[in-house]
Amino acid sequence: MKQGFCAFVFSILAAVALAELPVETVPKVEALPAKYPDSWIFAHDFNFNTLIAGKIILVDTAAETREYKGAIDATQFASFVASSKNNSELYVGDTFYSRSTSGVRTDVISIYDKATLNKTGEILLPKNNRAQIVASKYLLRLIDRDRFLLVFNFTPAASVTVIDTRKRMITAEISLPGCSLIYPTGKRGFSSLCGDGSFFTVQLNRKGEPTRRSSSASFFSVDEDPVFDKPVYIGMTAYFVSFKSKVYEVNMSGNEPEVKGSWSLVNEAQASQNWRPSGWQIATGDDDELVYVVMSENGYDGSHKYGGEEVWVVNVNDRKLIQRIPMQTPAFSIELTSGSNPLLIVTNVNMLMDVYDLDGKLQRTLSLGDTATPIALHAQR
Amino acid sequence: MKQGFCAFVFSILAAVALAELPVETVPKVEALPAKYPDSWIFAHDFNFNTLIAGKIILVDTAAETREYKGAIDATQFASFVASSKNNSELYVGDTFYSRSTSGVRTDVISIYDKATLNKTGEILLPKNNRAQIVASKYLLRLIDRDRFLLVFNFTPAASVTVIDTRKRMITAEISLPGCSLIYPTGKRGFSSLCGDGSFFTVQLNRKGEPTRRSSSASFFSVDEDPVFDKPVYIGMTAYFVSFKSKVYEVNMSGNEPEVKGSWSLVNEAQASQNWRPSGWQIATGDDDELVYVVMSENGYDGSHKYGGEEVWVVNVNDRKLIQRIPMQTPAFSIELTSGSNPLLIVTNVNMLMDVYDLDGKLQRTLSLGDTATPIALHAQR
Amino acid sequence: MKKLDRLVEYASRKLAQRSSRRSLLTGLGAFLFGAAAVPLLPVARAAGESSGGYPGVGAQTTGRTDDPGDPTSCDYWRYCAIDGYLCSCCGGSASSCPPGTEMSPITWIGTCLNPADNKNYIISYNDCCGSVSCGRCFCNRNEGDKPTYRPQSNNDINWCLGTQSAVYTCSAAVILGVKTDQ
Amino acid sequence: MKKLDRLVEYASRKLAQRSSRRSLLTGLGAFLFGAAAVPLLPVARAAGESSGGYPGVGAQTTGRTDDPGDPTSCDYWRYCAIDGYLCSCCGGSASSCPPGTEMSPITWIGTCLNPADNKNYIISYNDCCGSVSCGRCFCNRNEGDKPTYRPQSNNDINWCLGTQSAVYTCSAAVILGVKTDQ
Repeated sequence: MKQGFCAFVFSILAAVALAELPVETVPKVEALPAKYPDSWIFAHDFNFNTLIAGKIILVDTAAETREYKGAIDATQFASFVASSKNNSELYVGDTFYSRSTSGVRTDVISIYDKATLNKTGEILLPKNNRAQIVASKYLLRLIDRDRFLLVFNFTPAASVTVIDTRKRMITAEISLPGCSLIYPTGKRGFSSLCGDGSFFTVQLNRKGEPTRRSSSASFFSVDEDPVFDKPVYIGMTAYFVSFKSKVYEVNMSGNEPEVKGSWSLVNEAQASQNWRPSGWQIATGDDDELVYVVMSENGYDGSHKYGGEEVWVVNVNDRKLIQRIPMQTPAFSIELTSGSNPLLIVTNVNMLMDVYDLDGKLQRTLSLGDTATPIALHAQR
Repeated sequence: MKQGFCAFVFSILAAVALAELPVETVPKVEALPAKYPDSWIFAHDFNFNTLIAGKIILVDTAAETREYKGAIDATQFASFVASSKNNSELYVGDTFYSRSTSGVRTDVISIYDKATLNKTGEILLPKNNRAQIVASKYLLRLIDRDRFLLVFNFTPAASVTVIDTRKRMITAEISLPGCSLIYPTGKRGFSSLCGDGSFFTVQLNRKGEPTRRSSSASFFSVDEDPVFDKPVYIGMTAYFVSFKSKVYEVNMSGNEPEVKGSWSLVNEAQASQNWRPSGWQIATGDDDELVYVVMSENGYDGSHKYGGEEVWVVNVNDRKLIQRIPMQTPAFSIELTSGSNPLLIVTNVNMLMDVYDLDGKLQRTLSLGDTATPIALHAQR
Repeated sequence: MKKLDRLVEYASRKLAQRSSRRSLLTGLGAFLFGAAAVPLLPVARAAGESSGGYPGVGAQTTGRTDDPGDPTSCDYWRYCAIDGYLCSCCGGSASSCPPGTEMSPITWIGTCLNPADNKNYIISYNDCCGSVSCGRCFCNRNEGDKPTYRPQSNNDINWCLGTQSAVYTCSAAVILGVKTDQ
Repeated sequence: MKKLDRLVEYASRKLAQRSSRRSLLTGLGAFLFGAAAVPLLPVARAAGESSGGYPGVGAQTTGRTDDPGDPTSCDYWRYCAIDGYLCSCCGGSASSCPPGTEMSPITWIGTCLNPADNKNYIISYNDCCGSVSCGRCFCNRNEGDKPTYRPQSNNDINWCLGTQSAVYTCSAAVILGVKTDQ
């Protein structure tokens, strides 16, 4: 027995000594789950230093390891929207040139699959008139449960192209009377903001064709105190924040936007210190009742894009400021992850991604690339 | 008279008070001289962070102001060569995709005009087999007074495409037996370095067709002490420097390369301190007799690309080290400007461009872009 | 692996720089998109900058006392509503494009005060188009900037419109005239 | 223009960083192409890096004691001859490509010592291809690297060969086997 035991031990030791790491198989490419966890977000690296070659980076903001899940291309001044959690597609508004920066231009909507990040198709935009504006959610939107994709065009004539995502076909192009961007409105429609502070609204039929056009009255002064063109949606209520801290609550669930009123983010003392919103994606919201706004002290004409030292949290039910979250590095763009336990994701002014919990505690700081400029953030929907 | 004088003064003052800056005309685009000054060089910004979109930047290294003269595109892993001072064209080996990073590939030689930096033509490379290697002079060369342009191909099968620059036509594609890059040789030919340490040489006729192929004996040990594949040419003599500081002098003026001998850059003490060449474009030369090499102490296997703390200057006539120029920031790539009063141009390891005079005094430090990686430098010829 | 040691100090400084807690002092990093910085104030120049507004960029003058400042500096008066790479740093000038690019005929407009004559000038920000982003002297100022629904006053739009290529290279600031209504 | 003041401090630090005279301490900037740095040694980690080899990148382990080290760190043993962005930081792993890319079947080869078993492994550096440069965790090591005339031992070549697209995204390091002749 004893001898047998020793022989057994010896054979184990020999195996350990001789073991080597296994030969690995090629080729091997990672895959992703078809449905992403709530903590995953899309960060649009606009790649300001080389604008023709941006990307959309998929990040698990809750992870301590393997947080960078992959990326898809997003060419110059690209736009982006992801389908909702139940659907599988990602959409990028791209512009290509046959010779990189010259030659024949081709605008398309590129379609990618969430699970593989492979390109699964594209829809030509034959007029090559896709708006090229610094990344914003409201350049490209899905409506009617992702059935229709709306593309904002600017040449500088403004229009919206409607695409049936199931048929991968353009169903309409709708001219806008000097209005901008796409704010989903009603069952199957959108509004745009116009140069006089009014809304222009279009509703579509089930074929994606326009059936109803309307213009609202002006509801703010573009010259005195313009609203940022990047509102927060909570359900079908949009909150538009102005340069001087006013919030306009707009019901977008009907055939036309309905301005429900406005209030100020700042009290008299804060107003006198010129606390104002500042940054790029300056506001976000949870699924329920809280709006988050990047705020900066000592604001002035022209300070509205430099980022802010705090994020303010407002309850839209009683319009009260309930929390001020000091940023460890000033915030430039913000987003909340989706679901019941969201995180506050901040692209700070150094272009690093800070992840805060809702108590305002910084959980981690991520670099998405040595020269990445992830200025637009898209949570799961 | 007095009254008249006062009226005159008054009218001047009124004119000054009323003067405003003139309205400027649009559009306005700058032009360049057809022949550039000697102090201008081409810096190839490989744009490592976004490889598909590099550029060739034209820099006046002697200027205190307006030193950045312009730039032309140079797409992913591009190659570049400028015609000599008497000619007007710039050549870039480009690779394009119809969808930026995917779709149909098109390799071309893009041709630009020196005075306008406008693209004036392109030559298709129908096999799309252009070598994509980190920027080096020896990927794309002009021979026979710029009449023929030679393009190195690698798929990994290696070959050289010959282009008649006057007719803008491919005249031949010459297969290489496992050899690399293009070293002009003889009246109208080139050599490549092969995996066994030998040369393979081809001479062309006046139509750009190969007439003579030859292989040399191996002249160094690839395994023990390989030469860098970026030699220095002084006239038609090439100096190949090895990892361990040996210099091979090769006469390239005949039908075949002739190795004239070799010597060491380092003495015994320096060798024991492991002074070795290190960097990217590790060596350059003047028009006459001086070779400059980036040197680093404490070299080891694998240290040959990290840059060096000094530039050593060697007289090739007596093979003596005549100067050691300490770098303020370690050098990565070096080049001498052309003409009778050259400057030593250094891309340092922080990717800034340092300009030294030949006494070793740092004249200025230039940034060619916030994320530029100008790793290859091309002087006028 | 000795040379790799060099990295440690470099890494430490880089980390300190990008994740500094001195938030008020790094607030304009965004403005720079993580790029080389823009020393705008005399104190920065006094601190050793002899080469103009941006490190590694040669200073320029217009040669006119009534057009004061350095066109390679973000604080040059004409740039009050600019957003992009300064063509002055890219082979062009304050009012011209680099060789090989095309100036856009469609522009956004700002109103900037010339400190020399205390007049407000109408400035047309003409993008230069057709080669990759210059990448030198990034500058973003937003006096009078309005959101995209007032496009002629918005600098977030790629104004390479009406050009052969819509690829953005850099931005120039051209004097259209003096604002008369004030 | 008060917020512009924030720039001054930022500028000063940036300038100091890029034009430092402490040359020996910045020598590997080239290695990084001016990018975020690679703290390779324990002293750097001890100095506050909890997030792995590169600032802002989560650390990883292979989960095997016989495959030691952090695959997101440039000093991971397999990377002895790598040149590029580490796929481990880009959605792939030490031996796999990020989703949406394609692994090149044609590679360069290195021989790296595994410190756990003191054996030399043949490592195939497979480039992953088809989307833009990952831009995260740049790493260049050159043990046994030879010039381009010995291509299978050269890491300067874009090895996105035999793939649908030759556009380089990142590099993986795949074990082919143990080197037997020593």
